[in-house]
Amino acid sequence: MNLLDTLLRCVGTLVAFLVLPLVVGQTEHKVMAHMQGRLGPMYAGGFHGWAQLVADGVKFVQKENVVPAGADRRVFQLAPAVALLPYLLVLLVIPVGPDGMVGQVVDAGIFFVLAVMGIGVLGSLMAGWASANKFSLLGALRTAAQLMSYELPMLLAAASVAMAAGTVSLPGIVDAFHWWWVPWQLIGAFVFFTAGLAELQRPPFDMPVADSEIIFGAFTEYTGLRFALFLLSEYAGIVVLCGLTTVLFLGGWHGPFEDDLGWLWTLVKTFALAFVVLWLRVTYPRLREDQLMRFAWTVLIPLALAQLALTGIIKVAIS
Amino acid sequence: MGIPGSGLAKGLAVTMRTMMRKTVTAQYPDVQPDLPPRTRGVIALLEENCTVCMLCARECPDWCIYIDSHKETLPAADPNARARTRNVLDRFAIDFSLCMYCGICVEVCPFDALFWSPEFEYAETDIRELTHERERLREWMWTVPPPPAHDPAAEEPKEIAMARKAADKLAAAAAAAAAAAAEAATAEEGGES
Amino acid sequence: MSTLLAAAGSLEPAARSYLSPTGQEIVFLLVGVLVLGAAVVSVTTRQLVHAALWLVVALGGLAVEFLLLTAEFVAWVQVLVYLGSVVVLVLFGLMLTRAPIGRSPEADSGNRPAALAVGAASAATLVTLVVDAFRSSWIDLSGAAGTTRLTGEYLFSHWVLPFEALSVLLLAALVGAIVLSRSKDGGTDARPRAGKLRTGRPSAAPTKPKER
Amino acid sequence: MEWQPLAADPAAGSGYFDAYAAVGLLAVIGVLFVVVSFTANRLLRPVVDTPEKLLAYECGVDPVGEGWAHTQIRYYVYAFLYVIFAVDAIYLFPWATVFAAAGFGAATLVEMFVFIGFLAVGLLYAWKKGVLEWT
Repeated sequence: MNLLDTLLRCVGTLVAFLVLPLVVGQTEHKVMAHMQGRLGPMYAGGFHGWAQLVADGVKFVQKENVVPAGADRRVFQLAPAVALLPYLLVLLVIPVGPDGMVGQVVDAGIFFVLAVMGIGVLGSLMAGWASANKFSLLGALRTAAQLMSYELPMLLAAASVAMAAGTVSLPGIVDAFHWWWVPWQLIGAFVFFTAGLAELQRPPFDMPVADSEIIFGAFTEYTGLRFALFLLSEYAGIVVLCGLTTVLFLGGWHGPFEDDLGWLWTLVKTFALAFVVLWLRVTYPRLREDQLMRFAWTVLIPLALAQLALTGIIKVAIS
Repeated sequence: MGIPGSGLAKGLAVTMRTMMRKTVTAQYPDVQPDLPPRTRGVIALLEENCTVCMLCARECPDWCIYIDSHKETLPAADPNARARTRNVLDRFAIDFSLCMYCGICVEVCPFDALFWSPEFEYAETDIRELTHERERLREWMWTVPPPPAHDPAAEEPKEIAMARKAADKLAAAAAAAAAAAAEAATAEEGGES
Repeated sequence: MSTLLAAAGSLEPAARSYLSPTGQEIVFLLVGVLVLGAAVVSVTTRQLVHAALWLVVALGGLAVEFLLLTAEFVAWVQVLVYLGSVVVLVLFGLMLTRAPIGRSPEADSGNRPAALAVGAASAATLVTLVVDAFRSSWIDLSGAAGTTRLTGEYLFSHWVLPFEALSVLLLAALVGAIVLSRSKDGGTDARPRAGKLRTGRPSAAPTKPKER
Repeated sequence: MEWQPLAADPAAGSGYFDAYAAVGLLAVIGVLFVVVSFTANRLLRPVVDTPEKLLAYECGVDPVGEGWAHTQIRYYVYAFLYVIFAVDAIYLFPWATVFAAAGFGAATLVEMFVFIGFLAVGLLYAWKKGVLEWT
């Protein structure tokens, strides 16, 4: 693999990282609007407001950047990058299609993904602390507690798939996939997806940014481009979560005509899941903070442990 | 609520169904809204009807109607009579930054000088410019729609009902008189025969 | 066993020169300097939270060092456990117990010399140990020796007992943490029975004050 | 013990260092992206600092007290629990890749069940102690 090829793949990942979240965001605008009987943005770009988020990006770049007087300047300014970059790195290793249609194969696969995604917590904590705002700090603590609580079921559910496939490499897992894995790993898929949703702080798990209680959590003091980067990291997170769920639980590129259209299957499944993320957001109200924590520890983790036991027993029985 | 999670599924179904339905959004600047009659857009003034009785200004809860007037003496038509005085309107202005669109002024006006106009696009860039003088209020008169037709099932207006009652009474009396006359005529004929 | 040792890299002294370092070695040294610098700043800075954040840099640099030594699994364990949870735990603790922005002179304890002595002593011990143990041996980095699978094979063929003992240790830590965290307010707060979900309770009932 | 060096693994396709060089390269590209966007931002944005703008935002009224509020310690317990369980969970991954391989099988499965069993007891203990619930 020469340098040019690697460079191209990296740039491709960056482009995907910038485009796919915008697509998800625009879909959210429209889906949410229609689910509420509205039309959503209709003007930017001409056709049904397709360029709304591009226009938003242009606007954000021109916005003033306010750092509160009491804030810790450097940490405050660094936080959005810390929150954003892990998702970029993770996107590199998610396989899209068979035969090397992936940014880069990393042997540690899921383990790499989960470890790197865990760094994002630091961004929120830094943002919340450096803002010198009690609401921000409260939001940061909630974010951190939530991310840590839900990271665990994600790890356990991912481990269940790794057990089934006997590898932690993401293309290796998709290669080993059979259709009956879907029912076999159903509980794990539910746990993984739900925990991922909570980790992204999407409704109904958006207590850390509950606007009616703590304004916008850790991001209260952010303006302009830095705020936009936090939002971008949220939508990139949706893409990564849905891509990972597709790869781990839904068989990635497997489907009819997988030789030619494998990448399309991955994209279709990813966007179907992204639609579910948006759908859940529109449908359900926010969970209370204690319900949120209890749900992770008393529902998802026992379920994930049960899935681990099930996977282990069946795997040993069939081998 | 038998199966656990059925409530959650129901919620999902509701949002999905709404998404499939037609939206209710009106694309306002492109498509003008279809306003119902009696829309409270802005208050128009029919200056000719105003007698400067000041009822509207006094009843306004926000005190947003400003009226200036002076008295004018009309020369008496008849040399024996006293000269008549009449109020002449100098200024009639409504401050729409204060107005809360309660419509009390329209209700209390005894001479039908104030009307609701459906015109709602009268935004200004400065709040002080929202005090509109009588010329502007008069212009809005042209946008006042004709009063909507009465509901066919509604109760009859009092005046018509009274007139009808009187007419019915007259008609009944006339019919009774006619009947009496006819009876008398037949009795006469009978007496003759 | 010998296969595994071979996989872990040859420890034989090899004919390598210090004068023609490979790219990996250069990166290793640079990252090492970065880690050292971050660690020094971390212990000398007078801002509490900054110290924790510099610790993040130091630990992250260590993860990169592991990666450069082909210890892939350990590197990501480092990221997941140290960056993702231990440092977050430290930050958490600092933020819960009032971590002011700016310098915090009152958090300075007077035993700098003692700390310096202990740090220097442990550093000297470690350096002596490592230098003495490996001398001029070179690790062969051509094959990836620290993959998840190899770690698993090694762990479950040779180190099962320590692994099981670890679970007991973790359990003890867990129980200890819970006991410590509940010893202060234990018993005073009337909690409902665990595991039961209370429903339909009117919010007017005198419960604890809402947090924010 | 059957194991394949990574370079020969068809799923991996490339060498170990190449893979992480790509990750490193992407990290550099990501940092560049952030730097470039902030440079553009610096060139385009206005700077009009007023004292009101630099105040902490608290629902539009003047901030009360300082930027720190007393928070419940409960969050901390979750963080602590996570550290312990994360250490547990990472052992699942090396185990997951080998337990079904030849020479491991049921015995390794039982070993892991014992390991997880201990942790599950811990979780149950925390649950019974009411640490996981607030109300």
